[in-house]
Amino acid sequence: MKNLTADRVRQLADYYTAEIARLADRPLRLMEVCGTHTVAIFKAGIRQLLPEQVELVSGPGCPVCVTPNDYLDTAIAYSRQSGVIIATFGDMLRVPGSSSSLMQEKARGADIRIVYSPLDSLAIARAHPDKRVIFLAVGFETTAPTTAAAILAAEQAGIDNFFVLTSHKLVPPALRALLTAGGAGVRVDGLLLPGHVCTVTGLAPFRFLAEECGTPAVVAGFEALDILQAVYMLVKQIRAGVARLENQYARVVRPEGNPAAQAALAKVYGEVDAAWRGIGVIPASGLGVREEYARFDARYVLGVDVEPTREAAGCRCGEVLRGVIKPPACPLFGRACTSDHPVGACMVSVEGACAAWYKYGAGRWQF
Amino acid sequence: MKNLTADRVRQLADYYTAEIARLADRPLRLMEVCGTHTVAIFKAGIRQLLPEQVELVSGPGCPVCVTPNDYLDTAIAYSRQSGVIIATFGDMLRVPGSSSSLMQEKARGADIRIVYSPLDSLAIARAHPDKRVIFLAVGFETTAPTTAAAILAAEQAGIDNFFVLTSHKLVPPALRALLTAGGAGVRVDGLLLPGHVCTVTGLAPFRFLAEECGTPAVVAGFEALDILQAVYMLVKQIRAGVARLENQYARVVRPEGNPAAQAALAKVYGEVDAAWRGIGVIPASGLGVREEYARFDARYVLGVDVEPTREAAGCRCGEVLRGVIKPPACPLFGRACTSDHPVGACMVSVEGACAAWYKYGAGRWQF
Amino acid sequence: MSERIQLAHGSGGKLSHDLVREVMLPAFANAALAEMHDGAKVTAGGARLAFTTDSYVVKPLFFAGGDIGKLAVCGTVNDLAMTGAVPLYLSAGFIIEEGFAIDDLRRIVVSMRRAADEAGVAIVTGDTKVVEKGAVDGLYINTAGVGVLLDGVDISPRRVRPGQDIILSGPIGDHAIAIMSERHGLTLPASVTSDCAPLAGLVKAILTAVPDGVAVLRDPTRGGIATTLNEIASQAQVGIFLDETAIPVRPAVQAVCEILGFDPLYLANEGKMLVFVEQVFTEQVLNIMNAHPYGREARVIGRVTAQPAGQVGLRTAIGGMRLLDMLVGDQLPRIC
Amino acid sequence: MSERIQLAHGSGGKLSHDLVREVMLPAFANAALAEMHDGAKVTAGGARLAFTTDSYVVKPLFFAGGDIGKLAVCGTVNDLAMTGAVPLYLSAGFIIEEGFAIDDLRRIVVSMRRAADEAGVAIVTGDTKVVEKGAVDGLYINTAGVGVLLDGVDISPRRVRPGQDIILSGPIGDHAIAIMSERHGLTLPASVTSDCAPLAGLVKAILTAVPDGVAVLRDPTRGGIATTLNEIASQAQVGIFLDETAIPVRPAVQAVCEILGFDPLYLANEGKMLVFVEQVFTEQVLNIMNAHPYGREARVIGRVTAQPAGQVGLRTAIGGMRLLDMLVGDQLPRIC
Amino acid sequence: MCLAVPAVILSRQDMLATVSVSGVTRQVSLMLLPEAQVGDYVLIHAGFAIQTIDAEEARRTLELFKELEKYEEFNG
Amino acid sequence: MCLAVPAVILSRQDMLATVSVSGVTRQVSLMLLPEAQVGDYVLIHAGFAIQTIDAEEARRTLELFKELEKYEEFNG
Ligand code: SF4
Ligand code: SF4
Ligand SMILES: [Mg+2]
Ligand SMILES: [Mg+2]
Ligand SMILES: [Mg+2]
Ligand SMILES: [Mg+2]
Ligand SMILES: [Mg+2]
Ligand SMILES: [Mg+2]
Ligand SMILES: [Mg+2]
Ligand SMILES: [Mg+2]
Ligand SMILES: [Mg+2]
Ligand SMILES: [Mg+2]
Repeated sequence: MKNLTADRVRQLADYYTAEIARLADRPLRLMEVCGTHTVAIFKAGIRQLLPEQVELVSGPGCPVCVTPNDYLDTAIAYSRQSGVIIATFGDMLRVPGSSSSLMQEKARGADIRIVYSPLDSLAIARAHPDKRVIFLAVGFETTAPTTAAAILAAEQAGIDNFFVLTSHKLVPPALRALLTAGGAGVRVDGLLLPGHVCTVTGLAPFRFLAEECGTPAVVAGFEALDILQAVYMLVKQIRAGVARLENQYARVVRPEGNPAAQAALAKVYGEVDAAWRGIGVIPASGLGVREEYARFDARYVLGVDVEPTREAAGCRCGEVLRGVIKPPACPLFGRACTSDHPVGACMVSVEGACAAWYKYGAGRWQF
Repeated sequence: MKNLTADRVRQLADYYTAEIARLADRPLRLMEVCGTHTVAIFKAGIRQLLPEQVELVSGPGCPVCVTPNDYLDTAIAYSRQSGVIIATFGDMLRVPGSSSSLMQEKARGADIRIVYSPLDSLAIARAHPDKRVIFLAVGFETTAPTTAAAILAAEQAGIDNFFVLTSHKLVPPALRALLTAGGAGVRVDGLLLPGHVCTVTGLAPFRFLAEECGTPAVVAGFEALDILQAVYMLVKQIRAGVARLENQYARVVRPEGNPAAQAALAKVYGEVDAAWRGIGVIPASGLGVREEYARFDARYVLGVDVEPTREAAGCRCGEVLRGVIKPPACPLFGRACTSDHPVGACMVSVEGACAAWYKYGAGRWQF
Repeated sequence: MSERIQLAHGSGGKLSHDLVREVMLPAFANAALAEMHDGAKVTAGGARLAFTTDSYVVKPLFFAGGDIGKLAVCGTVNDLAMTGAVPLYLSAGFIIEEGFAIDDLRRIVVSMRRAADEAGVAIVTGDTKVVEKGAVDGLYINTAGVGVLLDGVDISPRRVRPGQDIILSGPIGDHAIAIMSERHGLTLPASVTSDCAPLAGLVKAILTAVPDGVAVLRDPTRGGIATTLNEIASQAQVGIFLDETAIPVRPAVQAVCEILGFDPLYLANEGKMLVFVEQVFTEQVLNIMNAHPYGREARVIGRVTAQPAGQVGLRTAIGGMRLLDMLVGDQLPRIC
Repeated sequence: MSERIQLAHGSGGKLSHDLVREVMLPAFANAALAEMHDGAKVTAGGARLAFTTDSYVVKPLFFAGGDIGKLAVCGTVNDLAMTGAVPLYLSAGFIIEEGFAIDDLRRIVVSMRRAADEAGVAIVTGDTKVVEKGAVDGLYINTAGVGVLLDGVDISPRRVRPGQDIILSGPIGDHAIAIMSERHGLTLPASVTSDCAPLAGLVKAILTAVPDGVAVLRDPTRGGIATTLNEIASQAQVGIFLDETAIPVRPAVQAVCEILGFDPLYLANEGKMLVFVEQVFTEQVLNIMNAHPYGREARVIGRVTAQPAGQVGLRTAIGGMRLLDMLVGDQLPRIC
Repeated sequence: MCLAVPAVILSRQDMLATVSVSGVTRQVSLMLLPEAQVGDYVLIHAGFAIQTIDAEEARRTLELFKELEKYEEFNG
Repeated sequence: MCLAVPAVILSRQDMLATVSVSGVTRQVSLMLLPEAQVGDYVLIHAGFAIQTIDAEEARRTLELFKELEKYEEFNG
């Protein structure tokens, strides 16, 4: 779609927003599951274009946000050990743990390197044979195979000072928990599904949404027009009274996903129960390193003392992540909690709903 | 003598220079053995005060100068090993080895620390248990006991990452070699003996000078007046036609020396043959770590590849150190060899004769 | 304010401003500093002068389109130009790590001289400090600059008024991307290099033609045009309205942003400027700029509004509207 | 010139001069720089100005008698004063290591302000860069300064003539020793602290009284009075004759020199100056200096002679005579 | 956590490919997309190619936009 | 290699002494001069006290200078 002219983009956008306004005949709550969608929506100013009736709420798809403090605390504890290099995506750097953040530890002298790929951490390990390099393996199904591939590459190259601290999570179990939580569940009229997660998983794991929960769902790409079109597809289903799983992002998402990525993942990782901030422990919603690869698992081979976990007082990230409240409903939002002095993970993560609301103008910001 | 007034100092100096001029009735060559004396003589402008008849020549008492290149080359090779910290007196830093200097290695990234005491190197070893700290143990009998004491202290404290690279040397054997060298010896009418060496050794090791070689000798302190007085005492002996060992520096030098220092030295070190730049190998003129302490001896426990030794082409340090020529007789002096671009050790060492001649004005520099 | 300095305190964004406002301004308190412009306007011996300084800590030292030396001259020349001055003299302070290659130093000072010649300034005083290996990362350069304020010109946020047009002199992000690519293993097409350039000539051309039609000039360096425009909106207490589709970004710059998760509006530029101009002069200024090598791609990207005071808004490509905030912290390469 | 920068290239001695002469001067070549004074004399907008810069990399940051902030103000103020100018404005460039304590930064900027107030200058422009942990050792500060040259005053080595007296404003080595002692585990008596002080007031008092009787003013910082006097002897092609017993050195400073193997003549001072004065004015200048807090111990330490051109000689305490050379490299603590 | 960009494969050695995004080139791993060919458009995430982009489907997405034509007819 | 300075011992704990040189204090080891006492003047080299300074002998050195008196008489 890069080859559309600016005028054509504007025309298409106008068309979809008009169609959405025309079709939405009652208040609709649509959830964008993926944090990357959240950012794309705010950056493109999509919320402001939609009719008042159609509301987008953010879901639990910001991996940095849903990772509980004890994971950060563990990473911080490792970073304080001498001879340890922490390799991490930039996204994790500012996230507060119970009493510190990796950024603060770095300022105090911890050796923390920002990487763009798990393979970069492997290269660091190769360059520093006398150090232990711990890669912070966070992310959903899109990212988890890249960690698995790095572990397989380390195995092949005989690198023995590379470790991962894993907190990879799976999206479908979280959605199931959200939509089926006994009574505490939120009303969601439709779901924008994470296009890049589906690129790996394929469509099958998400079929239960329509089939079991009766919730319309559209796998969406990440351009502004992709998102508008996907919203339009959702609104059309709802107007038609049907609940289907549709694929707006078919240019990348195949029904079967990416078998090589699935295979790498299954070789290294197995499903484990996992704690999600705001949702609690969800069965089989996380990934654990299999016994055969345990020597790459930091938690398994490297001892560490972690401080007792404390959550930020007053922070309502949990409710934000379930779509129960919107960020401005948190009493700290924009007051005690701002992007330069964030209180909770949802404000500090680039993908966090609170951060997006604050940075791009809360509510339907108008000039 | 600190409590003499400036006028009184000047009066005393005038008195001794006048007496020396009166007593010296023929050309005299007096050798100051100790590099610290050389510097003191030049800094005080003593050479210019003495009558033309009385000439001071420098001897082999600059330990940095007499240390052959292969020692520096070894130190440099160690400094290039990873995990090694070189601890050294500032004096060694600029001394050229065969193709580099510690200063240059430091600029290239070697971890080289300047210490004021061997105990400082011990402290560095304690602070960096994961590194090997190698102390460059150079110097004469004054300094060698401090290295021995540091080794004894390391033993007591159980520090196992402290090592010494020893090139300690003994003054009396060098003087014997100089005065008795078959025909190649230089004429020396009298010797200013190193006061601080004698502080440790006492007088006995120097008695052979008068008794066997018939050379008048005076142990001298380091103030300008000490030196003038010692020269005066030498000239008096010569005028009287006697050869005695006299002690101008009795406030510090006891006939028996310092027994505790001698004991520490004897415990850790034994006499070995040693190579002196310009003189060659002199039997029993150096110190080697005894077998009982071999685990502190870098050469014994830490392998290293050292480049083949090359001496600076055209440098006549050897002759300078034996008092055969004065620095300006070297064709490189003040031309290819200056204090900012030194060719030989005698120009680079603060105590070197070439450095002193250059820095303080060659010859009898007059305003 | 947190108890320790973080990288973000130097990134030109919110924390930088807090640090200046809470630590520097109260200590140094004086009228010239309080203007918080790129450079101070002062009087000495009867002359109206501009005076400014910047330290340059860029890594790598050599990059496509320039090096730390060129940057150190252009950056300070540009800050002088942005106050409405003709830059005349620079100082140069070098802090060098023991072991630094003297040939590299030579290349850098030659490059400084070349940039100074182009900008019409002389480097008249300097200082060199050498610190121990590890006490500095290679080489840092500080330059300070002195210039003479042009007669009849008054560049100041006080003069920003609703209705003024905002001109951007060319595509954004080239400098930051030239730097970042080297750090992150990306190879740029040869056509994309740092925009590092001295803007004194361009500024003089504009101000000579339109001495009183320009309210503010600002070079959007650290923090990018987003941060610079927020600063001006806040200093002038006006709203600023931008049209996203009007802001030129080269495809390769856009590509790097997508790969590393950056936003071009926050990327540093070293040869670009923003001009706040009275609408009646817009066309004249654009013509002057488009005729100059450093303003060929200049265009209007937005305008000043009365409301919302202190904020910057952006109309997006699909016609949405959003707030454009200041940068918080550094942009870090991210995968989400 | 060796291929890599060594510490000695920054120590103010011979290698520093080589670096400036062989790398900096040829690149930047201009008349103001070529004078190689503490600051450049330039004209801008009709005003006769002095302009100078220095970076401050002192460790420890806080020492007896001052801190890096006070030093950064006094050092640049003094360089301006030494050109015969009244210092007016300073810039301040901070390069800060991530993790630096903000409270320490506060102390430092407050100290800068205090020193600036005493010197009568305003810090009107600044810059703050934060670099990664390990990319700088704590904090470095650059200051540049602008001053107005006093009317009728012409401070220049060209004006040094045989027969002029050389006045030193007070005991030497206090600053270096305050710094070195902290580094080498020596504890100084409380009475000995850095001499760091702004000399602008003292200079103004002298030059107002004797505008044309003073040939050269110079603050003997890095490299000490030996290096400064050698510079002047070489620039003016005169001989300089010093009387060792006339040069004041505090006993504690002398003691540290003996312990660490230093020579006080090469130690840095930060609140001292050398004044080359026509003999007819010597008494008048001495009276003015002795009446000022920063010149109470001022005295004549030597005089200018025709020969040997470019050299400095010292009559020693015992009446000997010797050459006093420039410093080669840094003074290193030594045991021989 | 799922930023990904489309790129074209310029060359390939074993499991390493050089890809281009608007002329910006970098190396990516093909471990998760072993069958990718030079000339393929692929999606890049965290240093890995994770899927090929289907030109036909991309065209079809645009065709969905064809509905627009009705709209344009309707709105003139 | 034999710079050494006189200092007075201010205090002592075990083999460590605090010494003063013209009011400048530092720690030195007494390992090579175990019998040194507080108040003694000692010679310091490379962080160690290596000898006590004999006040009587120091006076005698000055006395050697007494010869000067004859000189002064002679030269008036
Ligand atoms: S605004 Fe801050 S405190 Fe409130 S929910 Fe969001 S992150 Fe937590
Ligand atoms: S002048 Fe230089 S080259 Fe000649 S002997 Fe001395 S050190 Fe060697
Ligand atoms: Mg660590
Ligand atoms: Mg090493
Ligand atoms: Mg500036
Ligand atoms: Mg700037
Ligand atoms: Mg300077
Ligand atoms: Mg600027
Ligand atoms: Mg100066
Ligand atoms: Mg200066
Ligand atoms: Mg200076
Ligand atoms: Mg700045």
